Amino acid sequence: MNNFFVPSNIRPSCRAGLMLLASAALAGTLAIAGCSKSNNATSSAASGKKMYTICLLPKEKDIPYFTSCAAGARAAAKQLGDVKLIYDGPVHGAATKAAAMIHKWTLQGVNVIAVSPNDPDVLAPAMKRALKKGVHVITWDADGLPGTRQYFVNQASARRIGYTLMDTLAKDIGPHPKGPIAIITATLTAANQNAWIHFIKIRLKKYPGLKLVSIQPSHDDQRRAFQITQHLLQAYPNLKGIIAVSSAAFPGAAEAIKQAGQSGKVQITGLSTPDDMRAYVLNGTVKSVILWNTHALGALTIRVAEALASGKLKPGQKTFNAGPLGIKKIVGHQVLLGPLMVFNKKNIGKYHF
Amino acid sequence: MTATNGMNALHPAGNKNHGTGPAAGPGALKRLASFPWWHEVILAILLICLLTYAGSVAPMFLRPGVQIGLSDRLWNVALLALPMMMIILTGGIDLSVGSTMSLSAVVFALTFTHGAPLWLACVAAVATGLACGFLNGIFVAWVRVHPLIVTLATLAAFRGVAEGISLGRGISGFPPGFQAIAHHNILGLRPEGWLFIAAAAYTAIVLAKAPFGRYLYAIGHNEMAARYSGIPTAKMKLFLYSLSGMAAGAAALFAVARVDTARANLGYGMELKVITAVVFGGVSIFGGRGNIVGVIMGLLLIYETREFISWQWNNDNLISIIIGGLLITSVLLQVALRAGKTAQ
Amino acid sequence: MSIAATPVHPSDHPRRRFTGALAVLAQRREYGLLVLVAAIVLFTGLANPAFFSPGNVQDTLVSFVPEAIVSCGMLLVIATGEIDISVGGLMSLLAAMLGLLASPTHANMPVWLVIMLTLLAGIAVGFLNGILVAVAGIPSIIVTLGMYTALPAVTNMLMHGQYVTDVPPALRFWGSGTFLTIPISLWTTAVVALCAMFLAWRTALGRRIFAVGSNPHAARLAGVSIVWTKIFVFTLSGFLVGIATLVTATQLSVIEPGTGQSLALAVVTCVVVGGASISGGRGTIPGALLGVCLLGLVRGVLIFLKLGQHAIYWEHAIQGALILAAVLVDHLASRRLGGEGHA
Amino acid sequence: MTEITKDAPAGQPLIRLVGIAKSYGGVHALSGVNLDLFAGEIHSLCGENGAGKSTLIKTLGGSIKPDRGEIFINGRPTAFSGVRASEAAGIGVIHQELVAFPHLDIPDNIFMGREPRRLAGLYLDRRRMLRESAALLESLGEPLELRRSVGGMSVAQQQMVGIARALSQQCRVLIMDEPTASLSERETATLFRMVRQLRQRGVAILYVSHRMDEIFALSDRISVLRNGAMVGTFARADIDQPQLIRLMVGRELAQAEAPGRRHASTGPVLAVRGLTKAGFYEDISLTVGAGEIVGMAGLIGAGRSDVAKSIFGLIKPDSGDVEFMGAPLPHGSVRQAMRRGMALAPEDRQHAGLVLPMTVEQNLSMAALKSVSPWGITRKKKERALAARMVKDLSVKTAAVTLPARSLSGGNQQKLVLGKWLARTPKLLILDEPTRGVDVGAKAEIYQLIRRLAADGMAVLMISSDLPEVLSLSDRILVMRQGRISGELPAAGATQEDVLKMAMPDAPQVDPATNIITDSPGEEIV
Repeated sequence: MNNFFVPSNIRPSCRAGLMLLASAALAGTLAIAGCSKSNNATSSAASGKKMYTICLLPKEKDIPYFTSCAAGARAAAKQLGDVKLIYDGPVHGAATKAAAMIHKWTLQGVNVIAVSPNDPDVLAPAMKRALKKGVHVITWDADGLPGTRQYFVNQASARRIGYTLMDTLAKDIGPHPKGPIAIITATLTAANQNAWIHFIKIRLKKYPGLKLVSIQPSHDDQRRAFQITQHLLQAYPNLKGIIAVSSAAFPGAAEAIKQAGQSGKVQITGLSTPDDMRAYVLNGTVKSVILWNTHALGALTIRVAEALASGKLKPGQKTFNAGPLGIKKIVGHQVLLGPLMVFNKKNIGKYHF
Repeated sequence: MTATNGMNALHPAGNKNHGTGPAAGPGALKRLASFPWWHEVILAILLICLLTYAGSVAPMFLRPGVQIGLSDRLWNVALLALPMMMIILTGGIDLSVGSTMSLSAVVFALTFTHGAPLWLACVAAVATGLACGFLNGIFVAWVRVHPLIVTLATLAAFRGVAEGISLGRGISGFPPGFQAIAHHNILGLRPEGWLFIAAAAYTAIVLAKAPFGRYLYAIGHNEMAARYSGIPTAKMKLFLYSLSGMAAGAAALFAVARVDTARANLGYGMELKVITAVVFGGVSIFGGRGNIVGVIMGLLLIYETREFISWQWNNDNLISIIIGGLLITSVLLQVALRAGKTAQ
Repeated sequence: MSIAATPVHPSDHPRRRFTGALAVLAQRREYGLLVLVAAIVLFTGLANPAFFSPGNVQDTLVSFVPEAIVSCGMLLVIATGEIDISVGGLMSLLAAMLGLLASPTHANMPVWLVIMLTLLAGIAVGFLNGILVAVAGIPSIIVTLGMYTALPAVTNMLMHGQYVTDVPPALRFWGSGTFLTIPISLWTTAVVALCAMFLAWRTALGRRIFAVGSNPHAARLAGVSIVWTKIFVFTLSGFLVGIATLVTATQLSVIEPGTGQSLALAVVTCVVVGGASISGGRGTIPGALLGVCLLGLVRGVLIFLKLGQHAIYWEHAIQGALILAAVLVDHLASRRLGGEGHA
Repeated sequence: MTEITKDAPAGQPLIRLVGIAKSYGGVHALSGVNLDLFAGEIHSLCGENGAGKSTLIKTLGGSIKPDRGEIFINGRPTAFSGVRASEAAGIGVIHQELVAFPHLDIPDNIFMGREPRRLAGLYLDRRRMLRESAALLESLGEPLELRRSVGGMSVAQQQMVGIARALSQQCRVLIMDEPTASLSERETATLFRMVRQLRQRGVAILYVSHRMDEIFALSDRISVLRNGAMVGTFARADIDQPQLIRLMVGRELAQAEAPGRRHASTGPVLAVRGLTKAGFYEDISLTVGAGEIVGMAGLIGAGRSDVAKSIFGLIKPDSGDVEFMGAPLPHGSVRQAMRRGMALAPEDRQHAGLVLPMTVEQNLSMAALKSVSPWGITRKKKERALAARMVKDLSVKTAAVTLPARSLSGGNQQKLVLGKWLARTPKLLILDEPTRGVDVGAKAEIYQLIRRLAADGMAVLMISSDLPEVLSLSDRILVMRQGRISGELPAAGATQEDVLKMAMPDAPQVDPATNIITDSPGEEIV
């Protein structure tokens, strides 16, 4: 007769206690809401100085890569002084949620929305709508569809990331690389990672000895990446290398190689922050970690956004003065951050982000 | 809990106290306690408090243009909440709605990209939803497996098939006319909104006034007695799950139109959002009790809370914490009120 | 009153006795599952002998650890007729605690204290669930759905969007260390499973847990405290999540905010596939563990069968189909036997 | 805790209740009840439903604390803090609803809540549980397979487990609340044998039943409750059946067992030919004519309810024909059967008959809702009028039609079940145990109603295990045995013995004084 839908019977004498408990819980919930400090987008600073509200949208909030970008952005906003920075994004990287956030900011009438599109197709309608409403839209970290943004703060194109990952793995494996390799991605439906994988496959043709045998999802879960790598190592005993295209898979995959005692025998490379990978680079499991300066990326994005909002950045400009970051080249719609960084045993000690 | 429960002792058969009729007897206090709309009133009060607060700290939030603009994210949850409410009223549950959405969306996109006309692709999407719901219904009504288990399995299976046939790719580039169904207002409201209002009005009438509605409550309270009264319980369940699937198919079309992309991750986690809204609206998770007014209040309160927190504090995590807390608290209040009623 | 799909009245179903293999398979879901798991393992192993390599056997078993440990608690919760879908969120919270408290750059507490605090936190959340369900009378699916929603968000806010990368080696020993060449996590799982089996079958409390789910009214009349039994199972579930966190979150060098978030529905599914009745009263620990094996195997098997790059896209579809098949076979078998017609 | 010792002095009652009172929200369930129970007596407790029997039993069982009054055990005042305290004091209760754990096996069921343990309470002493369970069932003459889950056993076997449980508590007082409600005559006989055995062992038995014949066959003394007050306690020899009924009801009743009116049948309304469902019943053929009451007798498990459900479409038979109102009825379609004018009032009121949390009105209109819903919209007025008519016709005692059905007494709930179907004015009414658990007053009203319906031309097929009821109401009696119709009798002149002969696998010995089968060899009925 019983099941979990059926509540236990309540003794009448519990009533007062229950009421009290319920009220306390309600009060507590509201208190949490009340305690959160308001950073209303539409309020302007008391100083009277013109403030620009810039919204920075990551692909996924609460992963170290974007947290580190956001730190750079915050620092830049502080330096600039006329920027009110809003950093928020979907916790689990749901692109539809990101679209809703862009939509909300459009309604709030913020000055700039800087988008790192998790799924450019999904975000395109919302970004176009924002442009139409007079909100500046730029992309950073990953590009959007043409016509959805004014500038793209480009740390690397999907092509460059894909090619670099492939080339780095081939180089790490050694001269005349030969044998099976595998890719570990975050989710099977992540648009940006699928784009990188696409370019990895194209570049793979340059290395006839290498054969891509498996692409496995880690579902944004390090432990899953760990297990998948273990399975791959067992299923393909002569596996030569693994590319972890997601920072949400790289440390887990590296750990599996290390625990299997295959450090040095199976090469692994991928995208991640030096902080998360330092131990593996130092102990020799990972030869190269590929990334760009995330702090600088966040900072440059904010500076471009501020310049765009204040009219300092005009169409046709060939360079952009990014203050402490130096002069950056502008090619078409793209503001270039600089080269990709490859972290290895020699240089990883110098970077902390 | 010991058996010193007054309810139990008086009515050994009744281990639950959610009678549909008010307790008889004089006394204003008693009548107050047996007032059947407490839950809705509490939700309304909370909603008014929230909106008043929102109006005082962010007047812009209450502007009709903003509200209608923000409503995009309300409608698909709302649309799915109606069949879900009816399923929960019968004591069932449908965890597969989000996955059904993803499969419908993928089928729509694949049909379209393979050269079918748009209308045919739309029909294919809704038919896919219907087929998914029908499969759930078969297992629940005929094979008689617990709905939680059936839909837990199809939760994985439908999305899995969507991933399998689309290979995880996003498919976009639908004609502007199709996108318009999610972006253009008719008389100040999205087409999806009008669809919901029409469906809700119809559901309200059915639940309150039609034999079908009465049968739903009867099944939720006592399925066997309903069956022995000649109520076609199996057919009704089959219908409800099919309806839920079909609604998911339709919701998928609107969702695809909104983002102009169909991908197998569409509607991820939708089931819990819908169930949360329904339960929040006072529908008893064990069936037989609840009404459409409550569900609409629940939907509005959750949605306004969500949007306001997002508007004011830009914190996705905070929303989850508050919604989780409110969910437990609202049911706690319900239970406490009912306990109060018992003690009268 | 019951919301079970088909309220079965004693005289509603005939009782006929079948004998032979079908009867054995139907009466003991475990045997059927065992045959299925063995068939899958054998098939994969024949297709790719590397599947049988000791390394892979160990890795595969280790990959079942969190689901296996948590399913022991879940089974007992489901046996009382309740459900606990907060386990995933709880694991993420406990993993974050484990990392933040032990990390030298954060709280830097001694390892033993960290372990104590984490387990206590698991117990506390489980106890709170139990109180809300058994004393306050909120349906467990609501309580734990609320926790499921709120706890991961709390974790995210605690972690500030960063991984903990400096888990001290003494703590990592629990996840990556070995004892007599077998990983600590496997020893732990074995101990937990044996204790849970002992609890379920050989203690009065265990029998009472099943009695509460089987017929709460009768249990009350027999003097069994429903409130305390339910509080106990929820607390135990929280405690086991703590144990599972201890031996799995420390497997990796980084601790992320999202540890174990998809655990809840997976574990419920495993337990149910393992033969537990979602309405309470029925289910066994070995059944639940076999359910964990069956669903966990799919991932590895797809890799070892080398079905090509696209096979992995069908992982969820295969899992869903397996669950439906298990339910259907069980139903058909029990219908022929005239037993309860619903899982 | 006061223990009841075996050597209680003869003059002193084992248990003495003085002035027990209990009320719920102003309603007095018990007011100042006194009762003495002596060792080695079978003491029947009688009263209509709602008279307070259940409350009194729960008070003794420790699950209810009385508002006032005292319980003396062996002359010492005692207060029970809960079920366990009552058990510890030697009081065992066999509750009306089967109190079994369907998923657990026999030893678990017997020892639940008082498991023998070893190793400081840590380890369940399964071996002892198995041994003692086997011994208990052996002593009851019911050796059962111990490791099977109880849910798969027959109702009677479950009852035996319940009794074994009570005995395992070494109880000195055994309270039995309608233990025969779901037992067949033969199982009842076994039960009675055991009850008498217990009396010989010096156990005090408080026996609650609605069945007059059982009360007079079994008891040494009889106590009567009415409206929560004790009317009196009598030795069996000092009271007869009409007197007892008068005391229970507080007024004179129309004789329930008046011989039934004989109707002339005007052609069959229902004709069943060769209906078979493997494992349930075989080759059932029967007819029921308009205005005819056909009784269906047999042991529980003989397949009568399954036949009824199959005719009504709730179970799909394997083969055979059902012809109703001159046309064949498709198998397995309740809707067709209903549309053509068939109705079934099931035996299990609370689970199959009514939706207890819904209102009286909603229950009454449940099967006829479409008739008050023109254009698919239920008209409140019409529905209320329908409900009011049924309440009046059947004289249902309820304060308002908007009260939940669960607030009604058993008899009135049964009237609701009948009313639900009569609202459709059916041509054939199938009644499954129409008076089980119904008190004498309501029973008489239901009998009158059935007679009136038949007189108005309705065909009635009535399943009942109450033999006097079948004999007095029916025009014709069909007897089922192990899934087959074993015989047919005209009601006129038939005796209980005739019916039983056909119902039993082997001719049983019937004690003519009590109508109870005293011994019944033969095969096990599954």
